[in-house]
Amino acid sequence: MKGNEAMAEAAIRAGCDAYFGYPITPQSEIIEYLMHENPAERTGMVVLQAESEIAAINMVYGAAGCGKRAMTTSSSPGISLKQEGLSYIAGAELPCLIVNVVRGGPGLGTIQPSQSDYFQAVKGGGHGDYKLIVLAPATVQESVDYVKLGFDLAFKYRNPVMILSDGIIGQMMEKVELFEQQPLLTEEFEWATVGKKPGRSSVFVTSLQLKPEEQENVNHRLQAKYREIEKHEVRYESFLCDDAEYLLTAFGSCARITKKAQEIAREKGYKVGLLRPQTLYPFPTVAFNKLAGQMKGILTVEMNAGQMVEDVRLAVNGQTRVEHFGRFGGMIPDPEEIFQAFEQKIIGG
Amino acid sequence: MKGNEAMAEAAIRAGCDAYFGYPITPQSEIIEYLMHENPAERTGMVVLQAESEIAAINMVYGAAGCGKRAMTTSSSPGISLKQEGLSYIAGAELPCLIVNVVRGGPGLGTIQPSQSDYFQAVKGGGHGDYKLIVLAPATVQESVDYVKLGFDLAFKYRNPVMILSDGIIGQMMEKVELFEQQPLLTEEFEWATVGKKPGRSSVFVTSLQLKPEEQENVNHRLQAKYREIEKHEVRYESFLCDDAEYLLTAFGSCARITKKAQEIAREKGYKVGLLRPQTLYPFPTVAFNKLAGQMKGILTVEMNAGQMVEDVRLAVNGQTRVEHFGRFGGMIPDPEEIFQAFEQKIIGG
Amino acid sequence: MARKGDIVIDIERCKGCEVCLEACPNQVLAISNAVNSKGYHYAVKVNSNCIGCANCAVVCPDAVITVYREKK
Amino acid sequence: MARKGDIVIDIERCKGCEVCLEACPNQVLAISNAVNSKGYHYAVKVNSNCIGCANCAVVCPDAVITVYREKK
Amino acid sequence: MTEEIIIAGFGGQGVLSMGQILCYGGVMQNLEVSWMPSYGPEMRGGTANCTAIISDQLISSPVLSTFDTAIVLNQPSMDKFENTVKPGGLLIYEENGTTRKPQRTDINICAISAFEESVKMKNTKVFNMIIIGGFLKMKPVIDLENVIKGLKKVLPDRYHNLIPLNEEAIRKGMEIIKPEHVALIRDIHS
Amino acid sequence: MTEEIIIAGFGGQGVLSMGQILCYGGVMQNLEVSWMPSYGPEMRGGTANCTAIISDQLISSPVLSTFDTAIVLNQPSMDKFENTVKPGGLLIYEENGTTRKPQRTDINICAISAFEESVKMKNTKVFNMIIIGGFLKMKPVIDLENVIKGLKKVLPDRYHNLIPLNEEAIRKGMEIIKPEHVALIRDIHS
Amino acid sequence: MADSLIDPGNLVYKRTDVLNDRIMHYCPGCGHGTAHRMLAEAIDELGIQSETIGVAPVGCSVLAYYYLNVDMSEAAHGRAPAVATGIKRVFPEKYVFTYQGDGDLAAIGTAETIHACNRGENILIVFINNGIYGMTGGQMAPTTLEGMKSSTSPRGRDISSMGNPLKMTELVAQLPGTYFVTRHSVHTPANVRKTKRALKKALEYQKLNKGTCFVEIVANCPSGWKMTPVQSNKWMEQNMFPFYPLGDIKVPE
Amino acid sequence: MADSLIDPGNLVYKRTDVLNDRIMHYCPGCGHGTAHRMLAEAIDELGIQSETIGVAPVGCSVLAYYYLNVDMSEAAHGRAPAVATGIKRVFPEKYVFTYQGDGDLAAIGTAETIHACNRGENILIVFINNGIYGMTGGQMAPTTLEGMKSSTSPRGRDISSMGNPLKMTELVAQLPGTYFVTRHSVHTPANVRKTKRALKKALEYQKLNKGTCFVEIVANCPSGWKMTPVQSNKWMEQNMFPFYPLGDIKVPE
Ligand SMILES: Cc1ncc(C[n+]2csc(CCOP(=O)(O)OP(=O)(O)O)c2C)c(N)n1
Ligand SMILES: Cc1ncc(C[n+]2csc(CCOP(=O)(O)OP(=O)(O)O)c2C)c(N)n1
Ligand code: SF4
Ligand code: SF4
Ligand code: SF4
Ligand code: SF4
Ligand code: SF4
Ligand code: SF4
Ligand SMILES: [Mg+2]
Ligand SMILES: [Mg+2]
Repeated sequence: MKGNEAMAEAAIRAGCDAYFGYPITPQSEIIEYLMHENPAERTGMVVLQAESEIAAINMVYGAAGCGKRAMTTSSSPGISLKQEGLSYIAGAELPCLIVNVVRGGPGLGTIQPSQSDYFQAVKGGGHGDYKLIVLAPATVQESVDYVKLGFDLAFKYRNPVMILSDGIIGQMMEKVELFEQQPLLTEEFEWATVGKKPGRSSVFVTSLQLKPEEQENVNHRLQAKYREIEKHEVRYESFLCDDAEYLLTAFGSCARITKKAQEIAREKGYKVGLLRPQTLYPFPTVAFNKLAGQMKGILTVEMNAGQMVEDVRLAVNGQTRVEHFGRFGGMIPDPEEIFQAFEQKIIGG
Repeated sequence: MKGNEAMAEAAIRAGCDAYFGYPITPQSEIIEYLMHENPAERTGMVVLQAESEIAAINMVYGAAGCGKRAMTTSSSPGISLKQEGLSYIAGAELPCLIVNVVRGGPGLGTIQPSQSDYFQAVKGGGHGDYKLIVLAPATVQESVDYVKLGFDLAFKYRNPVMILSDGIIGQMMEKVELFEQQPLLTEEFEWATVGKKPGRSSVFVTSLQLKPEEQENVNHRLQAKYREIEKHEVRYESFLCDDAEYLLTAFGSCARITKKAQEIAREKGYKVGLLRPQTLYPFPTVAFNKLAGQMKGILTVEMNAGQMVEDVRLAVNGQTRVEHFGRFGGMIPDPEEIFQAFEQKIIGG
Repeated sequence: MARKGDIVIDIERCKGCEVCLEACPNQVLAISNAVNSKGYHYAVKVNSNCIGCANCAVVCPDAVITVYREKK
Repeated sequence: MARKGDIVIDIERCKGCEVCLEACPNQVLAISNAVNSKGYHYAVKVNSNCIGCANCAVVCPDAVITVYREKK
Repeated sequence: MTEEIIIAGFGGQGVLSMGQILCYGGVMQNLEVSWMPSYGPEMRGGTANCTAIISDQLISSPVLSTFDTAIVLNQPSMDKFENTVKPGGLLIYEENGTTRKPQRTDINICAISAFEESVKMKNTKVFNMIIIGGFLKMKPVIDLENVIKGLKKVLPDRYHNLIPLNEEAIRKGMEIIKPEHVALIRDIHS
Repeated sequence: MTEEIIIAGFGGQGVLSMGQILCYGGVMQNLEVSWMPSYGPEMRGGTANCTAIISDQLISSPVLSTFDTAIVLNQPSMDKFENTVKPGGLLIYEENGTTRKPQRTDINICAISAFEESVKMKNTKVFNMIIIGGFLKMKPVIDLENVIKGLKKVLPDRYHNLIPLNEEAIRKGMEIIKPEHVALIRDIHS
Repeated sequence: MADSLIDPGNLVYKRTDVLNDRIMHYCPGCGHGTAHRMLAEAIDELGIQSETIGVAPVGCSVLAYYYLNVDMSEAAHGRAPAVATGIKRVFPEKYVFTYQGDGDLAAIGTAETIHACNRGENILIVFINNGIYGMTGGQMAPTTLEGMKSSTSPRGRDISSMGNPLKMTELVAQLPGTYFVTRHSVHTPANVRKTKRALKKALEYQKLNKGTCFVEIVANCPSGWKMTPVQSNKWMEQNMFPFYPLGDIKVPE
Repeated sequence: MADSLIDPGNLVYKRTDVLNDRIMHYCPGCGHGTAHRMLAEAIDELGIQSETIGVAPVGCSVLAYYYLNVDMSEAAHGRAPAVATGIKRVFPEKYVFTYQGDGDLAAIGTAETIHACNRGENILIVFINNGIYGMTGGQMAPTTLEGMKSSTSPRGRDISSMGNPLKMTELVAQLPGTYFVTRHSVHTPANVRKTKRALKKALEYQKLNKGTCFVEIVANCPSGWKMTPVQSNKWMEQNMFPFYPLGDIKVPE
């Protein structure tokens, strides 16, 4: 199954109630698959093609505010349009799932794979202090699993979750095992607009506070939640780090390629480890910090001009040198050139 | 003059050709002042209230693509809506000026002053690898001066420039000296859509590249430009840093308040310096890095949950401890509590 | 003849907009010189000509007025 | 009688869409078996019935055809 | 000299322009000034207030949590700002608009019946000028002449005929302000 | 065993589905597979291509710059991919679609006249199956039986009656593929 | 004597329970309050309070959720129809309404308005047209009349540079997705009562699943127009109604 | 003999120089090519190449700047009318046009379209209505007909869940800001010629400063519709034209 289609199937199986989307390459297969599958009949899931990305994210806001599993997907320019909506959703503490199948930017850019929306995803592309939980799948299997995980985390923390995929993962096909169909939610959450029952006061979903004091309290609550998330939800994978003197790090599709570069480096006798963050927020800061001491140098490999490298540097806090190697604008590095960059920037540098 | 009005007057005097905006508190005085002044008669400047922030930024794209001085202003939620447009403008390398009079977020938040759009401004809230030049005025006078400086930098680098103001600077009144009226641009830039003259090939303004190779070249060109900007355009102000053992840092309105906290600290005998970045991108990385060695600790003070502190930490690279103190959601720290935070987090910490 | 009516004005809610004055067929209402705790000069009943038509209450933006009318 | 005409087909531009075939009043055009370097079976002139009406050129999406007609 | 003032009342009482007039007056007297409103029509109802700072030094923070002087024109403002006056500072309250007297003993307290007076002057629009007068009586930080110049800046040209009336109101305010409690008077030139 | 294949030609030549069929075949044979198209209708015209990887190990990168096998169906694809074949690798080219012969001497080169053959079979739709046959002849990485199973996955149900025809085409391809240049044959099980 | 009348038995009008008792933040005389009350009374009289979900985007009525005693969602500027779509699609049995200003519905939210109506979302859109951006301090709205002054048209709206006032209601009436489209006001007792009837009808129609109901209420904004409430209502009659005539525009056959 | 005709003196039709000689990336038989050519010829015949600035947003025609030999700006999806407004406002003397698909103009760009037309921006909007999102691979557009199949309406457009096809051209014709609104096609020689006349007229009107000119071209998308070009033109006549009838909708008095 194609990554995008697999994610669409995963959404149905995860018991998603409502999908709102708008076509954009390289993610249109998601809505196409859903429309084709007609999940209204399979599970009762709503699928609607919105008039724009902005409408789609606000439809998600509406459905999520009802305590339903709602999601939208898009690619870079479309995700930029959703920033106001994302900030509202984060501010109103609504659970939902957003998928960004990243393509090369800035602007219209290319439709080729890229990872240049890392900052937008983890630092908050919208206004205000908020955080999305950001999951970065490296395989079609993970894309599928993260749909379910994403909804679970979204509801656990009442927080929007983003899957940061890219053109490679979205377009490629590989073996995948799908989980069983999950039931739709039936719970009526006390924070959700479901109709004011007699005896309880009316619910409102809002991110507005007239008084700055109250807004500050909201922010404190959000920050406390983010600390919780940072404590409990960090996920990463490491390969051959125990004896490593050098560390490679990369996320998503790029990590697959970097893994091959690691193999090359090991073959050539360099003791190289690989750390792959699976959650970009919360970032595996502690893991990097602990490993940094044993490393003579760290190379982050990204399909961008250098974004995750900042979080790695923040984690490492000067313990060792952290360099970046990137291809961008839709170009994909190959293992050999990653290895060369490693030799040049880390061994030679 | 109110900060917002002063900026509007500065725009007229800077020879701005076209302003496109949409009302939002706390920046509506800018368009109100312009409409009231009717600069069409004074200088020929166009002022148009657009149907939305998205329309406004795209009108700016159109006018900037003609080689004209174009600008728009908004506040946080409106700036989020402009992210796609900003990414396009950066990708097409058009010069223009954007003002964000920041209010408290996320979501609708409050209309009170905040600095929580720092990340959005400096890390790129839109998709793709791009940078805005970000100027952070701390006084009404600087707001005025940065309008002119902003246009100059925008045209020097063919890059969008953002003035990151906030509700305090926008709403307050203080003494200000206005520069003389500048002439409108008359130059026909070779990159601008002005009508295809016989004998030259047609111009197109675009951020699209079909081939990833070409898009990567565009990105390399952009990155090279950013390196130039980082080399030449860093601006900051420092106070009593020579003998300092501790450093306070803050930007914009918050720096004014922090300066008062510095005075308190100095009165109490602490050797405290203050570094105020005036450009947030390019960030005064070198200045921080140099100073860090002599410091026992650094406190960044921001009206947010901790954003600039990351850039300070990246600059300091582990040389000393960097802590953050923030009020947010529209709350404004007072000098006394900043001083207390300093004592607690830096001296006591 | 019209039935007799009466109204109760929740003066703390009243903002003194005078819209009810316009709507009353019998000039029952006027604006007081005194202000409520919000600083508004509120509406008061100045005579007993009320017929309980509820016009005042119906147009009042702030839902200030309750209306009574004698039963037939 | 109609004047005589002729056309020139820039076969490298042609995408073989057949729209011109439909537009020609005199069935002058057909699609070749051969392909151009883009892989398209291109349009060819198969007779000399052309009257230079330019219909084919006017509907051709790819501006492939140039039309000539004998002067009166 | 630095004078940090908060002025608070209902919207429509001329709260914001009082601060502006004082600041423009300060500019005329070649002082540094800063004026910062509690802004935004997005927040309807409730109280409006502004912070005005007049100083012979550069002003660092336009936003403050304590003040040399608080001028409160209604009860909610008294409730909110009485405690923000620095010890030895000044609280001026408008009698008609407030329902209880201030409680503090460590500050100077003055009452002013500006509304009544404005009714007497047959022009309730001069209400706020009367209060300015009262304030200047207590804290002559700006010369009357400069306040009038400042007023000219704030007032649209078409109202300049009202300047004499306003000047009269200021003088009236100077007359009618009533010190009610005197604490240690802090030197306003500190 | 890892076989990394690029298949390239005009859109409409069935380039993408060839890769898919091979990969589904690989899955049927319990191998790891990865298929990655040059995607996007946003880019009209030009060539389409896909990368198919079949391996008995986990596949790290779905995107490659060099290949064990290149299958090129038109001249632009030959121009683009001839040089991406690893030394000792295999290049298969379709004769009707290309105008010049490959130049390299360090790789194995085969020609196949799939278009001609498909015309003979009176069904140009089997064009790409013929080529799959040719490829499998040279590199029997997947059993025919599993390829047919893969085909069933890719083909909509309503076309399953065409399976025998497709199988025939594969066999035909195995017959007609013509090795033109033999270099050192790299072990496909490396 | 009169006092004796004040007795529950004689009650003819009191505020509905679907409004809670918070004092609204609206300026004196503002039509929003009356419009809120009519909507609340319509919900009350239909007995659908527990099945109703409202959406109010930014604008002076952003706090509608603070007064209307039904579950509500605040929405981003202009996006209420999309938010309402999201709600209605997951809760097709509930009564869903939006309550939007003219800046919201007819400027930034044009696309969402047109498309919700064009899809025939089974929702009620209440459109408060006061010809101005009230909340942000009286800027020109898409509906501001020719020559009308606002803080961004200080010399009056000039059509040639600022464009025409937009009759959004007439536009959506053209769309096959709308079922009931009507224009009212709340400035006199008679108009208030008509407005309530229209709102009730519109909510009732929602059960039929026949498409979008759209109720425009032409309203005053005394603060934005810089008039007293009573003046503003006069001005509205004389200037707004000729351009935005009251009455039904599209009614079910 | 026939060869002797091929002589500059006998030339009756050749590609205009306002198209450069790049081979367009459009699919075989796609109406975009013909529409480009007509626009180019109109510009050519009016002699305004050096005073014309075009805007093409994303959609299959995103590369229009690559073929049309005039200065052009690529625009974000849906925003061409805003970009064109920015251009026209700083260059009121130039001829400014947008060239937009139906997804672009009638879905994401609805607000920009309506408001540019409502302001009466003195620009030409060329609207290519092929009832589908061509570029992204054939998804449903706002203009997709009832029952019409697309990749996101695989069982045909279902009005009750997906909404109605939108007649944007009729809507903008209602707005006082539009001056000339007309609908054409480019699938037969006669229609092509009419389209050119309309485009020429629309560009000429721009000098009058009377408002927006809006030219819809109903076009085929053989790839998106999954038909041969010739089939698609037939289908268009039989299915698109009844719903989107050709002809003038609003003409200057
Ligand atoms: C994205 C965004 N842009 C602008 C604003 C500022 N804003 C808040 S309400 C409003 C318009 C209010 O006008 P209207 O919708 O007519 O409602 P009214 O206040 O008149 O009832 C605006 C522009 C905002 N909150 N968000
Ligand atoms: C913000 C954004 N959303 C979506 C897209 C993807 N996209 C590109 S073109 C297009 C629509 C194309 O349809 P249309 O406007 O009808 O033009 P056509 O290709 O049919 O000529 C879409 C959705 C994009 N580039 N940007
Ligand atoms: S209408 Fe209501 S708020 Fe206005 S004056 Fe009358 S009672 Fe008071
Ligand atoms: S109920 Fe009727 S008569 Fe009585 S006060 Fe109200 S409007 Fe006047
Ligand atoms: S219309 Fe043009 S492209 Fe199509 S077949 Fe004819 S010549 Fe070729
Ligand atoms: S010019 Fe007319 S007659 Fe000649 S080939 Fe073209 S369409 Fe046919
Ligand atoms: S600003 Fe206008 S719309 Fe808003 S509450 Fe005041 S009067 Fe009403
Ligand atoms: S996809 Fe459709 S609109 Fe796009 S070029 Fe192909 S035929 Fe034309
Ligand atoms: Mg309004
Ligand atoms: Mg289309």
